[in-house]
Amino acid sequence: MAVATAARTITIAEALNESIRLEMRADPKIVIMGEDIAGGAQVEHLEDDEAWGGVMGVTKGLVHEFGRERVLDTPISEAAFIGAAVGAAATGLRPIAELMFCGFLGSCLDSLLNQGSKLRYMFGGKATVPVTIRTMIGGGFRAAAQHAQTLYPMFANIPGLKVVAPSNAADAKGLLTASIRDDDPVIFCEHITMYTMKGEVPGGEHIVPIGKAAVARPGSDVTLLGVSLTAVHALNAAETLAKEGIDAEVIDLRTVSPLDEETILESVKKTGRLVIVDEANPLCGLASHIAGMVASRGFHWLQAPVGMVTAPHSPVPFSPVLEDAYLPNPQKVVAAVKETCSKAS
Amino acid sequence: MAVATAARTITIAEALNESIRLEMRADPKIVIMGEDIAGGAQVEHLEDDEAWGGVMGVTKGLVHEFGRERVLDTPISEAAFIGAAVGAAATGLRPIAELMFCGFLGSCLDSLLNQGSKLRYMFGGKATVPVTIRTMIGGGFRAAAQHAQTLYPMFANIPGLKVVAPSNAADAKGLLTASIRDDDPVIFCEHITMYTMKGEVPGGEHIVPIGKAAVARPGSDVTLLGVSLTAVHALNAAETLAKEGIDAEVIDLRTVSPLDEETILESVKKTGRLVIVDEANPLCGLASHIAGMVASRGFHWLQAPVGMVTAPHSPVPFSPVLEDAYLPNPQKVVAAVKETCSKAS
Amino acid sequence: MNLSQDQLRSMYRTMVSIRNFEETVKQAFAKGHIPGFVHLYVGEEAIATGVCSALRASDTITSTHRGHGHCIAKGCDMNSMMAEIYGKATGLCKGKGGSMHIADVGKGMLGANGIVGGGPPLACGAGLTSVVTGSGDVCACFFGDGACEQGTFHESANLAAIWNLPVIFVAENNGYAQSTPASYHCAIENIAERAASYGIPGAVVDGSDVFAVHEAAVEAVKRARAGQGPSLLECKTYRHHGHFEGDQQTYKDDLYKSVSQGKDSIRDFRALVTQHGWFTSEELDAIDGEARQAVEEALAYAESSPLPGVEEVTSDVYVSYP
Amino acid sequence: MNLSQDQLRSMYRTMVSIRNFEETVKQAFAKGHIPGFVHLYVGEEAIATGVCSALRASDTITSTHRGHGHCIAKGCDMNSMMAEIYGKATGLCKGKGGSMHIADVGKGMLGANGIVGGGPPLACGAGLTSVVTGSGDVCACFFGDGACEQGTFHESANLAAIWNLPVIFVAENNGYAQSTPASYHCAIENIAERAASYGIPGAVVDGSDVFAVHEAAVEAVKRARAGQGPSLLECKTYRHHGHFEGDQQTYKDDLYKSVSQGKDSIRDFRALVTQHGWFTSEELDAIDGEARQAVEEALAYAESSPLPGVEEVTSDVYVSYP
Ligand SMILES: Cc1ncc(C[n+]2csc(CCOP(=O)(O)OP(=O)(O)O)c2C)c(N)n1
Ligand SMILES: Cc1ncc(C[n+]2csc(CCOP(=O)(O)OP(=O)(O)O)c2C)c(N)n1
Ligand SMILES: [Mg+2]
Ligand SMILES: [Mg+2]
Repeated sequence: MAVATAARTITIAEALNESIRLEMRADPKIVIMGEDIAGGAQVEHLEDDEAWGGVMGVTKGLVHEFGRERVLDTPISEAAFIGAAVGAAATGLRPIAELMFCGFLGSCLDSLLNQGSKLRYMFGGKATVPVTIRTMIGGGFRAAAQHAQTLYPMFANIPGLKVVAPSNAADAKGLLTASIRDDDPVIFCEHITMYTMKGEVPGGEHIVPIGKAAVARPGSDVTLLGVSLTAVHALNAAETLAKEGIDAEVIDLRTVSPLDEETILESVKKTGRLVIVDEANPLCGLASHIAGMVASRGFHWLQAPVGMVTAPHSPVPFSPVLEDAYLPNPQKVVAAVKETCSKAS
Repeated sequence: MAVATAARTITIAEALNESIRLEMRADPKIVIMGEDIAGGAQVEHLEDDEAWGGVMGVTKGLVHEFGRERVLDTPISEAAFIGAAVGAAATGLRPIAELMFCGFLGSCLDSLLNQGSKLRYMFGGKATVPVTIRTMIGGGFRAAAQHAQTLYPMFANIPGLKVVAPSNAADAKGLLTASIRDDDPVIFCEHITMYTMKGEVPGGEHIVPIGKAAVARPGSDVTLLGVSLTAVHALNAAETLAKEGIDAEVIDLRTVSPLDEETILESVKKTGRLVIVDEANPLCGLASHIAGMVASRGFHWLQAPVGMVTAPHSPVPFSPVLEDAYLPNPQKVVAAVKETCSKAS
Repeated sequence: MNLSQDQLRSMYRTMVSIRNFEETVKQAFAKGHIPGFVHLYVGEEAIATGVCSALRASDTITSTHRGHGHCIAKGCDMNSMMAEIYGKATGLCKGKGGSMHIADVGKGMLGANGIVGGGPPLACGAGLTSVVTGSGDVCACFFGDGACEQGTFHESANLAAIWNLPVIFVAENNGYAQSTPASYHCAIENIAERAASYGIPGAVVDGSDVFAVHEAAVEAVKRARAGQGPSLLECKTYRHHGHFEGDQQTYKDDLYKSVSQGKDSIRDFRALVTQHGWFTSEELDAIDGEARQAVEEALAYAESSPLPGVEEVTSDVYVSYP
Repeated sequence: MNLSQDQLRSMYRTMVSIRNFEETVKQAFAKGHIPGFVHLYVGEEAIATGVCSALRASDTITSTHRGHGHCIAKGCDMNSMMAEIYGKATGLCKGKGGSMHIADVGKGMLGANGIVGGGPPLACGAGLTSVVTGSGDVCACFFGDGACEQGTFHESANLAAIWNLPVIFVAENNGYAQSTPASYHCAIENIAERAASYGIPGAVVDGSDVFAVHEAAVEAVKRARAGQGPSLLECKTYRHHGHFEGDQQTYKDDLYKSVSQGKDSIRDFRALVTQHGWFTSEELDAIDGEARQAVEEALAYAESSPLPGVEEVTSDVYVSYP
């Protein structure tokens, strides 16, 4: 399959596919594995391109180009295959494993908590574990408590892992390429509702560095910070706020770990106010972490209490009316910003 | 075995044992299970009291009083037996399961992340899961990266769980009793270096409520907050600081989730300064969560940046010289408090 | 066969209720009335029916993402089930769980489970409760062929064996885990052979033969209740529809499709009981009609039920919260 | 037996090196010179030795908390090993890992592992690397009887089977998981029988007979290298000391203790090779002496080595960190 060399508008799913395809062409050490990622491709009668390519179709067609040796369907054995990806990385491959939903972390945490993230350190720097774990986060699909989680706080709490979560198609391609090439284990979080979102994506090689937040919209009155879908919410909220005379600077975090503290502090220094939008649960979550970091490193620039729009301390409910109330959205962000901006320093 | 009715000085291990013993006497629905918690007690030749009673001896002698039906050694199958404890709780028992080291969460996360914590919510309130998971946290034993973790941030991030971590023998007994009687799943964290610490413990029934922090030392200049062993460090640091003219109020958090925000805010309101001491890793950890909460809810009372003494963003090293450098200690706390108190508002 | 007329009638009613319920869910889903994921049990009705008809009311079951059939067979109310699948306040879980978490603990239905392999440890727990309280209840643990590759199955089977728990592990082998054939994901042909790893009885039965399933289940229940420990029952079956609704099923090969079409537990039941003269076609048709009507009522109930109030988002997380 | 004089000498040297190393660690631990936990391999020397002598240098192994013997058998440097156990800068892992995480990836030793059941998935990964790169290397995965009750063993055995990976699962059944006897924690007597669940060969061998272990390992390695997939090898063995140093071992029953005392792979090896006239006692004594001296040197090296600098606390977490 030819890959465009010029920028064009494609979906996030296509951008991810393109990143993997280009990297696999360049590096024979890359293998991909996961449940149904070839997708029945081992069945004789089936044309490979008709196969699933993962539940969201991200890996569609890859088995056709790279064969069953490098595109591996797995049994429902997350502990074994995520662990195998770690073991393969430590012995010379550069595997990309798909953990279908991040909630399935429950079935394979050890491979990430005690093996993948720690081997290098425990072995005194003598192991390298260049594995990428792609996984789905987020609500909005009415998938309920186990299939709508946003678990990057747990991943981020584990030293040795890097944690990435793009908010648009170009970053999806660029950050996935950076993740695959990274020599450390990277957890790459894809939001369940965003696969069909389109955006302009550079053709050919495209890299967005891990660990660098983007100022997605410059502004002067307040800093609005989001990641993955909440960065989109923040941008939408900023549009509304602009009409009401509030000029918000929007930071798209892009990487959760390592955290780009400097870009955040720089912005807070300028605006004096901070509202963080995060879909994860709040207790020991990402929003409060950033708020705490700023309360420690940027305290004197803060002119008002840090605002936070997060999920409540509850599992994700099924019923659409409940899930909608549960999730952050631009309206909630607008309200939080207005409150923050109304507070005297 | 007779249990004292009056207060006496005993170790934390003894206090925990006493709590379990008294509760098991009162409630036949309580069973305890875990690896070696009877400890070879199934071997014919062995007098029960010679058996291990868990690796730290906390459950020693219980099999003698309550028999093998209620004190269950398990295979090394954390996923199955922690899950079984959840399932037993949902069907009418009140199990206490021992997850030997909290790092073994890697082997059983699903039972806690997707089952125990969420059943009640997913079932619309129609399940009750009164399970207590006792587990070991912390460094100082030279047990290295996998056996010296402090994972309560991960537990706390999961709605539906309660997370408790006592700092002294009396609280150990009182909080464990409260945990066993609680109708929600409770993760009870015991610090590996503290089992032999002694303290005065009330005889007979003793309950310390979950969700209530203690002001362990009143003071006026700065609020010093710790939990489990770091509460002890905070108290020690406060002694040193007192000699140097700094009057620190020490809060012993006791419960990580639900977080007693009011007691913290009350203290910060009074002192205007906050230093948090936490052995967990910093990113999406407990210290930054509390700092963020205060930056949001107590911002106007803060006169200086929030200080934090935590583990670095690294796994726990083995070599004693490294582990000592890794861990929080009273000296680090004293230094952090001095810095915080030197900063102008 | 030791089945009374009443038992036979009840089993038939269960099977056609499940079939009707699922086909109705399928249509409602296609119309966009049902949110989220639904996984249908059509083709596998005889398993839930055969097993649950061997249980008593106080016995428990654990289920899977494909849980509607288990619910109905264990006696859950179809109105509240359909309302749950619709996300309504009147649902079994107040609309908070949906299809993947539908549950009725009071009826011994310990929940559909969105986690493949989530059930077996819970089933051990239910078994332990039975042993400790001396209730004599058993727990039937349903799970798919794909779930047999989860560590929890292995750990739980061993735990149940050494603790001698009254658990019946029921592997519903429908040949696929999503798009992945069992012939690929499982190293051996018969899951039941894995019973040998745990020193427990293992049996393979035709999962479209409700009598065969029932008989094997009765045997396993008898053992479990008598304190003789767990069993593993593999039911070979066929999933008539996609993995979830919306699945194009391109991965199904011709053999599977044709065998699958030929397998119909309801048709076979009808043929057998009418041949033996236990029931007339008319009697069975009447049950069909009743079941159809009950499902239609359930649909109407679900559609007309109110949505949950948004205050429900944060309720039911804890029993007590300070 | 197809073993050359050199191979025999090397196997004997490995066994006595392990024995000496462990007894020296035991003494140093008792003196308080070694921090943390240590788990000794005494009594089980023939397993690591028999298996690793069937491997080539580029083959890999995964290990357990009881990993010193595997290290030595895979050719790790004893000086750096002892220094690691002492927490010194010159240790194999710069003192960051200690006994439970001792590793030498360059030697194909993928790490002791403090997580029971942590090794099998990693071994599948090493096997996958072999298949994808076409290196032909195999991975031997050591684990205890207790680890057989972990889900990771089951999942990995199935995965290795369906992917046809060159992995040799070596169950070291020493009869206990900490204080818990295998007769309690495992539902069946022979772990090797579980191979049938994965359609792979399973064999039970006497783990104190280095020749038996070696022969079975050679066979399994041959299969694996030929692309015929994984095997499961159960080695029945005895742990001569406590679970960890400090353990009073009150749980060991008399039968275990007496059989255990009677099992000595080194003594048996000596008897056999001298009977056959392959070696004289003097030759073997000389090897003993060399091994003893090498271990003494390792001890001196460890004791005199510098401690790591505190800046090491935060190094080696990542390859790159912005
Ligand atoms: C731990 C976990 N891994 C993966 C999934 C995604 N998933 C849902 S159903 C399914 C297939 C299950 O197959 P099987 O057990 O055979 O049940 P069936 O759908 O055939 O009834 C998969 C992979 C999941 N829900 N949970
Ligand atoms: C996941 C996990 N659970 C429990 C432990 C604690 N533990 C360490 S060694 C051990 C016993 C292991 O027994 P076995 O596998 O037979 O190995 P052996 O010690 O006999 O060599 C246990 C329970 C652990 N380290 N990891
Ligand atoms: Mg299936
Ligand atoms: Mg053992």
